[in-house]
Amino acid sequence: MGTSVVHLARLRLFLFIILFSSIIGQAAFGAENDWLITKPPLINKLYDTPNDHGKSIKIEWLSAEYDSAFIPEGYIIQRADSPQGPFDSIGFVPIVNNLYTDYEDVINKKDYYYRVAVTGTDITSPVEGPVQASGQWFHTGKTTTFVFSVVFCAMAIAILIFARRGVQFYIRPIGGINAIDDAIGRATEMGKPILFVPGLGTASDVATIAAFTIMERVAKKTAEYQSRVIVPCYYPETMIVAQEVVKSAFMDAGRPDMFNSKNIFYVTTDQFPYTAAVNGIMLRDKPATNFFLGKFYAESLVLAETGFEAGAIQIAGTDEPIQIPFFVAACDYTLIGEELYAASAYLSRDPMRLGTLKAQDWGKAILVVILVLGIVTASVFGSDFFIRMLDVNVN
Amino acid sequence: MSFDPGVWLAAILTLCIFSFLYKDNPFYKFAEHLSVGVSAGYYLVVLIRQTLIPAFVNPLMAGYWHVVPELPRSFGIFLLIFPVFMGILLFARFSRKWAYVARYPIAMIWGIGSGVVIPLVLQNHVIRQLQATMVPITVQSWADIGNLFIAVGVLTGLVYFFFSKEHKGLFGGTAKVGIWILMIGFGSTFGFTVMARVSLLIGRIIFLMKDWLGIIG
Amino acid sequence: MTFFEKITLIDRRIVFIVIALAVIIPLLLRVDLPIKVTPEVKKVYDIIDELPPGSVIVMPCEYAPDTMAELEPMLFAVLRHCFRKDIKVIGCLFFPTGVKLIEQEFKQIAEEQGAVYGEDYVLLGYRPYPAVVIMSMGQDFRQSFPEDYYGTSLDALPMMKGVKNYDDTELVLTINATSGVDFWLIYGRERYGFRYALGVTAVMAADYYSYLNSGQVEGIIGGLKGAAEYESLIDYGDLATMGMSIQSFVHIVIVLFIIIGNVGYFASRGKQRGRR
Amino acid sequence: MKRQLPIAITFICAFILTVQYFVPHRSFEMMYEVSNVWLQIIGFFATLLGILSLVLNHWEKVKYKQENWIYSIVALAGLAGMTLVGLIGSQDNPVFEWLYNFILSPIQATMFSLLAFFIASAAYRAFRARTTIATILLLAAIVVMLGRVPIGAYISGGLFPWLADILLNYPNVAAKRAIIMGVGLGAAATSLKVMLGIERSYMGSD
Repeated sequence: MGTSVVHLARLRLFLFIILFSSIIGQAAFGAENDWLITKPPLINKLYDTPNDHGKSIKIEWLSAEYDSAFIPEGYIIQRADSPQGPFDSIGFVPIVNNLYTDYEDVINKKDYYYRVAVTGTDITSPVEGPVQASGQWFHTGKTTTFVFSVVFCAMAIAILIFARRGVQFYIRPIGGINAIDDAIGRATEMGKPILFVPGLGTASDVATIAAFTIMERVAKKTAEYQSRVIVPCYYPETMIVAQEVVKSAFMDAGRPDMFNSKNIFYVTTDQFPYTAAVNGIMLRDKPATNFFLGKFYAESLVLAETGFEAGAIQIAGTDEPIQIPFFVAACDYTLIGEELYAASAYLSRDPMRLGTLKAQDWGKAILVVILVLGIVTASVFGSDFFIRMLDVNVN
Repeated sequence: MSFDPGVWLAAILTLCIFSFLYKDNPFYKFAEHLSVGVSAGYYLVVLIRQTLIPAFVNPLMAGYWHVVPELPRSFGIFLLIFPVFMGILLFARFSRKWAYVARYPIAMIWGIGSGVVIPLVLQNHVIRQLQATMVPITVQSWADIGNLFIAVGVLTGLVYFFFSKEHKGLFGGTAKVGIWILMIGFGSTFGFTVMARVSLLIGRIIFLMKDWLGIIG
Repeated sequence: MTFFEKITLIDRRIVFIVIALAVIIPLLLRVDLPIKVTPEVKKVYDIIDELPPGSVIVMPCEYAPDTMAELEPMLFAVLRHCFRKDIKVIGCLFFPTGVKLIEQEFKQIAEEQGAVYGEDYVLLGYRPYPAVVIMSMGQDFRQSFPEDYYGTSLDALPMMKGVKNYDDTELVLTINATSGVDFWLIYGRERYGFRYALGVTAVMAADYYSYLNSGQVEGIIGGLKGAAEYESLIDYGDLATMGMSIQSFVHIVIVLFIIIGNVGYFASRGKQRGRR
Repeated sequence: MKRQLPIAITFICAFILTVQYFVPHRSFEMMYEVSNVWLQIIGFFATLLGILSLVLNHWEKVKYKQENWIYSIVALAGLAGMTLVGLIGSQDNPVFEWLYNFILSPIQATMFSLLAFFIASAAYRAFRARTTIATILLLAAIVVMLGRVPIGAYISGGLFPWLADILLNYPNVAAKRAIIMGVGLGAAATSLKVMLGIERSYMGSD
């Protein structure tokens, strides 16, 4: 990010210097160098930039040829509203390049004409045009993504329709999920609170959403057993949603009177101060059970080790591959990646939620088939059909 | 030894945090609460200065929202003010009767936040990873054997994450290989991370010993 | 409780103290563990070491404070080597956010080794558009740099006398954390055929090993480890050697703790059940 | 109004933003940009609620002299001080920077560096060869740990660095990819559930 900004800034500056010097240069000794150019540049492609919102045009040309004693600095791209001109200089590219994208106040559905000039000379390419810019309604580079999205959603919706009609799906027991209920029970037996850390994701991060579903379950159980659940939040939005989730769960459990919004609070939106504060809670409130579910980064191990030291049972789950090993090492149960999403469906026992789990499995089955087909065709028949099929071009 | 009060303050706070390694104590509590307060204040200030003022106050003052240049000015301003209304609805939760209207902004946050997810995760997490794994394997070089290994690892890993079938028989065996490969991956990630974490510690200790105490050169 | 049971339950504060000592003691005593030199680092060292005194090399340095931890020790080691052997260095500061940093680093080592600006080293300042600059330097350094970083004419610098373009230099060694590595390769090395070597971060190094086989790159110093190797070659242990020694100690300590834990576990198995 | 409207809002927002991804046309691009700013502005109000919660929680501790109330004063003072200093004066206020550099930044860095200790204690405690899986985990960790430092190369004659590279480049990559692909499908399914109103834990079942 930083680099690209700098890059753009220095490009602008350079452009300015070049434009300025080339104007003076052309006036003073422009024609003097003309004989060194053995062949002027020639525009061979001029077109509306594909897959964008319009307002830009691409120009490609065949390079100029020149005497080796003189290397021109680059090309000046010139644009006009009519083939006769007048031509404005709109951009510069170094001599090694031969592609330019014009973003300079291009208006959609308007004719433009272009030519390419060589710096330090009066040589220009023949005028090309007209060309118009326009916006597209479908990004062709994302076709693969589109197909995958449609297939996946259609499959999921089809399964959901079956689920609604009462078709039962088998889901295998997932390790660690039964432990969730046990852990809640343990905390209530000991008369100690439960700590639920929903991670560093925003309220609408999918990992956090999965955590909310599990939180619902945990809150319901604590309401039934009349114990306390503490939820320290990293984002204020997470706090708001978490309060709603816990409140609803308490209502469902028939104990709205027991709900205390002060147990679900905002800490701070800064990774390590947040970690420091959660550490403090673990050592001072001594929760019997810690849940770390959602998005976690480097703080994962600091939290899990402190929780262990405080003697709590710990259940973790995250979709961050780098952090999983630390949870595996320091927690009693860890939901690995996709298991976090599966757990939220599994715990709810809601046929609709279980249905999407089925769709995930079908998705995996399709992936396995494509993977095998792709490798076999590429290795045995030397065809890269399946590999190319997956090409995505977002630019 | 340093005579800069800033360095002294930083050094003392560093020691306060390190003291946590022994056990929870007043020094740690002090540093913890200080950092929570200061960082929340910092977040608020940054939010006001970097988001609220440029994205909301300035366009409102100018009477023109630059994000929607194509729309009529007054409609643009309406679009700009609309989320303020939604934001205020969040406070409805303090009322017993109207608490449910606070769900509207939450519904919006969820909708907007999870809307872009489907195509993005399918593209970056699924399609690109799948393509990267799909390489021709001719078993002529060590790299080819490595690629074959990756492909087998990915396949067995995916089988491990299969929820519709119990891990038994051949399927269970495959899933078992999957979990082994996951574990090798976890172990190597763990081992790989040690160096980076130790570098951080070296950085802090050099700060204490060099910048503060000046006992090393 | 038996001895073996005890060693499965060492208080973690003891683990912490041992880790802290494993960092502090090598730092205080400056313990330098021997470092095994890899051929790609040795190659860079050999090229410079075999140059006759008075030779000139070009060192484009493109990095900023965020990658300084890995690259600064490299620059220090190479500069020390050059100044000791009376090899003259043309430093190019082509990364805008790192210019000041690298200028200071050159100054620091020059002072330490008694090198004089203009006679032993020259700095060329930042110019935008690296591809064009790199190509123009193949014609004549003065085309893009009539003046050096400090605004002195190149012709007024004694070291630059008779140094026109890459042909008058012996090596281009870039210490680089940017895509500048590719620019020097494509627009420089491929066009003008100079000898080319790299000093890059550990993460980048993995990508450039294939260029070693193809001969486009003659040597690579990769990451803190590479820097430590170079330090050991010039026999001047500094930041990198120290950092690597500390890492070695800490890693060994952790592995020993794992082994102790397992010895205790197997020797006392059956008597107790621990928690995972 | 209580249930249907939120579900409708979620569906419309999510659907438009999903479609938006495939349409480069300006009209959809605009919706994306607008929705981003909306989230930021709603987020600001949420932050006010968050800060309110922070202040009330600590204020209550101070008021009723609950355990550790004295530290709550520190937190409140830090919050008030930083906010005032940050809002008064210019953007690059030197006092604001000083507070950041000498209070916040050392605490962040030191908390982060605690990981060096915790990674050691976790390794010592958790890496016991109890089962096949645990053994695999600990062996891989040891090999990579030793392979990354010079002493590992010495004691093994170059075997550890070689093995570590293999582990990092092959099984590690395979494991990450399998996890990432599973997560991708799981995230897409969760997002679909949100869109269709199946996942609505914030509304309970009333």
